[in-house]
Amino acid sequence: MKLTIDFFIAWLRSLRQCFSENRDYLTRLDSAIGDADHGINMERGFSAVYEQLEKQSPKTVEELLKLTAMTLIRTVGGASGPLYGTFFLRASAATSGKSELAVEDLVTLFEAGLGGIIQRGKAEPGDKTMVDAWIPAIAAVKACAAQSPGDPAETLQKAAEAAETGMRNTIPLQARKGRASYLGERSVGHQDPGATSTFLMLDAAARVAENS
Amino acid sequence: MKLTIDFFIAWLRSLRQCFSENRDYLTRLDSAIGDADHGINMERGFSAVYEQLEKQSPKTVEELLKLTAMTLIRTVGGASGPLYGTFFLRASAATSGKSELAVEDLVTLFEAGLGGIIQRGKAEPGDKTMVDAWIPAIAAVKACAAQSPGDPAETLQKAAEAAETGMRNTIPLQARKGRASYLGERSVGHQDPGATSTFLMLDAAARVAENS
Amino acid sequence: MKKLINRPENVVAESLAGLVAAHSDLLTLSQNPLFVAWKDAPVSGKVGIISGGGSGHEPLHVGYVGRGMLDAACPGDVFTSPTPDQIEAATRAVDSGAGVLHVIKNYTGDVMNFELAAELCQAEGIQVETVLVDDDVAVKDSLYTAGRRGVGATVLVEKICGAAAEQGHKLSAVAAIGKEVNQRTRSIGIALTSCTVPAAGKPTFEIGDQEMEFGIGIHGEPGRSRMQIKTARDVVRMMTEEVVRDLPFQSGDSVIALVNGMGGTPLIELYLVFGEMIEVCREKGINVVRPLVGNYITALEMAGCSITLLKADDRLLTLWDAPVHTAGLRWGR
Amino acid sequence: MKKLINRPENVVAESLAGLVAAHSDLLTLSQNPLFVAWKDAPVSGKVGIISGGGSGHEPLHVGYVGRGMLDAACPGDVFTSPTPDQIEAATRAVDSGAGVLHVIKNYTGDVMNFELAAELCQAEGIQVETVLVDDDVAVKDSLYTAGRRGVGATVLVEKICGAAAEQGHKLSAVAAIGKEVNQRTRSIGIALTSCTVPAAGKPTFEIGDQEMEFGIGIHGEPGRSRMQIKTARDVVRMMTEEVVRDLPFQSGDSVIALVNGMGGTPLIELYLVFGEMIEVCREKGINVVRPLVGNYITALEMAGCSITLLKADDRLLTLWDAPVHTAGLRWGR
Ligand SMILES: Nc1ncnc2c1ncn2[C@@H]1O[C@H](COP(=O)(O)OP(=O)(O)O)[C@@H](O)[C@H]1O
Ligand SMILES: Nc1ncnc2c1ncn2[C@@H]1O[C@H](COP(=O)(O)OP(=O)(O)O)[C@@H](O)[C@H]1O
Ligand SMILES: [Mg+2]
Ligand SMILES: [Mg+2]
Ligand SMILES: [Mg+2]
Ligand SMILES: [Mg+2]
Repeated sequence: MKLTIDFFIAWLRSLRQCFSENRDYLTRLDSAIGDADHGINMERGFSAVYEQLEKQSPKTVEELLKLTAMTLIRTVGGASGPLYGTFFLRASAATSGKSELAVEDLVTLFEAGLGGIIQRGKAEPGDKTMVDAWIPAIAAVKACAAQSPGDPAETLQKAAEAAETGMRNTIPLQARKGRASYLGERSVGHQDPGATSTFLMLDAAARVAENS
Repeated sequence: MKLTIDFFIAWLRSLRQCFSENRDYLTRLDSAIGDADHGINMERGFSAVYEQLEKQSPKTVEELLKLTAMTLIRTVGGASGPLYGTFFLRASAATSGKSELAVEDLVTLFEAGLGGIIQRGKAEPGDKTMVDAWIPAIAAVKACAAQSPGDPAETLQKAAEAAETGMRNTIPLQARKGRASYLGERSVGHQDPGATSTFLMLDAAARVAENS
Repeated sequence: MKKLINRPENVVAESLAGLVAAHSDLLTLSQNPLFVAWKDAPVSGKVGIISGGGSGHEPLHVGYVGRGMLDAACPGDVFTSPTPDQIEAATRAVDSGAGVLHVIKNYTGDVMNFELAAELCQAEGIQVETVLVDDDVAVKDSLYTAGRRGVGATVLVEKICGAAAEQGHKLSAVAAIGKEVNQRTRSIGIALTSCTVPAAGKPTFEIGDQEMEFGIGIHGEPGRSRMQIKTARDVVRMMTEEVVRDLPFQSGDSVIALVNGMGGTPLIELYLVFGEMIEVCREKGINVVRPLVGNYITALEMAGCSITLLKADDRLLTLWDAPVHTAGLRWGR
Repeated sequence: MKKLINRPENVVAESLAGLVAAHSDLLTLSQNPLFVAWKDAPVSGKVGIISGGGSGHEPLHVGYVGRGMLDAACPGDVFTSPTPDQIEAATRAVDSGAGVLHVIKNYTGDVMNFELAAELCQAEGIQVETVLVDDDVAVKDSLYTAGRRGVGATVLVEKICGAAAEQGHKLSAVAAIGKEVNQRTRSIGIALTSCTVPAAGKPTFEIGDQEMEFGIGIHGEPGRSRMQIKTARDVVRMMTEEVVRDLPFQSGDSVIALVNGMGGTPLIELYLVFGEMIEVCREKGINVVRPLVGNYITALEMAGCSITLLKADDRLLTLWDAPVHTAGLRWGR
């Protein structure tokens, strides 16, 4: 399979269903250490992205990711809106001029995106945020890129698995960023909702890649 | 035993405990078809009467019943305050000049009191109010008075029994006065709180009479 | 029972202490007998207006004491009408010689206690007139009931009579205006949850997760019927239609509309309810010219709302718009 | 979940429609992007003031739009901060050329969305300044948290900045006053029950019949600790002492005090809480010169309250007393 615009469109469209299925799960996680809206926010955002993709036909991966970014920024709100919005904005810039991405390009894309998240949110590894899912995921993509030519589907599968581990590893952490940080020690023992939505996004990507 | 001021004082004092023990019972009845305060109202009123009797020493039955009336009017509020207050006010006037009451005098006392309740509240028999306990009770007292010399203790026992029957007979009635009337048919199947407090008052009188 | 209180028997006294401390520029508290009075009362030549009733409906009545509304309010225990000595003392305290209007919600207890007090006042030579508020269309006014309950119209009667008194109308005129407001007003209420009387310690009624009570009053008493919970749109349509049908309100009527919260329903829902109600009114050609949305006559922490419509005319609107300065209602100078 | 709503996803839009219909003399609604603006904005030469945040805190912020307070408010979905396009459009709509102040409660989401909007506005040449409100003493302001939450102080900042703008102060001065108010204000909140986010459909947290949450925010998030429920006296003492200790407030200080209900606690309890709070203040020599008691910044139907104290001086009191006319706060001309 190839990482062309068709793959990215299929992936982004699949996220509508992904977040509608996982809406209550994410919201339940956010109830424990937040304000019970993360699933609702993600569902709203990716439904809007889906609708945009029905109406508009971006020509390049760059345009597609930018449209996704702007749509998320305009519809999600909360902390996750600007964070995922910035992720896709930076990712868009990183794919400029490319019509097909190699596995190394995925490293560039994800690193640019994560850079945006960190710049906006100032989170450090271990702060119990979505960053804790992205970091191991990107490390896994890098490892795959090292064995050229990396297989995109396999790479995304490894990224999802690493994100899942990162997600689970947020459980024992005490939150130091976002709403969960208000809870202090009471945030320990709960899985971070944003790290979970990051895993779900990568997992969806892996499944789309596998089936295409 | 004799119906002197000592009996009436003992009776009225006993009502504090009576209504404190039956507070939740009366309030539960009032929850079903009213506003959940009848037990609280009665307890407040007869605690206040008890306190007045600690402070003041009425010399006659008339003064005692008047003090009771004024105290109830000043402390009970709601529908039951003016109704029981008026009962004791009229009862007081009916005992004017008497230092010991015969069973016939009880008839006069109760009839005067009930007259006051009816004048104030305009309830008719069968309206599902305290009137439905008083009417059979007074009939029973009258029957005892007919067999002279009636025994006060036995008379009060009969009055209490009749009041209890009157009270139970309120259950199938649809209320036409007071708060319960707002419920229309939904008031059917519930025992009237005010008829219940009337029974409790008479029952307490019978028990005081029996033990003195 | 979860409440921010100390002991149930002290709730009313302690809450009043807080109210009067918070509004010390406006209110004084008489302790024995208990009533809340406007600092400036009696105003020479002005008719005094008092009201009273059980506590638990705040801001009603104590929150409506001040300029342009009540001169005094007599709070009873929670949901229990005040006693005649309170009413008599308050009446005496606010009488400037121009007489005193008693605004009474039609409940047996309130009526009888105010009646006893009025007898005492008249014996002292104070002129007393009475407006009996009975606007609740959920109750049939027939020989078989104690008549309709006084609910939302109470707020409107108190405001408008307060303005009339402030403008110098005499007692009979103020009473006549109050009666007119009552006659032109209809209300209905619904509840999603029960309230808990502090001294009772548990909810007055049990209600399922999918149920609502239709046609409730303001004392946690059960309503006219229980039904499945519906959308706000359907509930508000049912409510508005009952109210409109009863007067009846007609196409072309201008109304003052009160969408009132029962205490536990948040403002976000009350505004939504108002939005639905105005749609129904629009359909029927009824023009909402003065809206009031919020918690104005409550039943402790009950979730639910009521809708009140007053068929207004220019004179009533002018009185409605007149300045008012109380803890619970404030506009104008 | 028992709410007077239609569909969870329409609650905000439908409630806003009701609000704007009820206050059509005061407010206009922009649909796309969504914001509520004061009819008279922009006022020539006046600094514009806007705020925004998740819905569910009503009357905050939309209820504070009007004369002498906010020029516009941007409502997000329930408990979800608004998006940059809303904020940018509102900013543009109320800018008279004198610049616009953004009043932002310190939550990661609000901060980031306002930040993005401010970048857009500045790119368009609109002067924007920011006041970040972070008065909640329940949260430690340290490297290990997102800083303190913005709660009750928001109401005070919006009122006082609104008055300063109305008096003609320029943007930097209005912003400086807002920051000063924030620095002089401390708050803490408690909850007896959770609230239910409409789209989530169930209570955010479970809580026992004998438990309370101490140190909660306004989003139904769990608090700093859970404890046995106590008397109002004990709860209010704990709360007041946390607030007083933090600034610290000292004997001789004059304060503006807000006793705020979370939405589901009735006024009778809030006044009782105020009475208890003023006792604690009296003991400590703190003088409550301006009290405000009611539901001003809520968390849907949550039962509970918060206490906010602002160390006032004559300048701030004058600004506080200045006329305000909004749906949620109104006094003076
Ligand atoms: N400063 C931050 N940096 C990175 N991620 C963050 C930050 N703050 C919050 N998050 C992420 O956002 C998630 C919460 O998103 P969401 O619930 O949609 O927003 P909100 O907290 O505003 O309600 C958290 O679980 C966390 O992963
Ligand atoms: N008009 C009336 N005449 C006689 N009794 C009445 C009347 N109205 C109410 N009652 C009695 O009063 C009782 C209720 O008393 P209470 O609960 O103390 O007052 P409230 O109804 O004001 O809360 C009823 O159960 C009924 O027996
Ligand atoms: Mg959240
Ligand atoms: Mg009762
Ligand atoms: Mg009662
Ligand atoms: Mg949120």
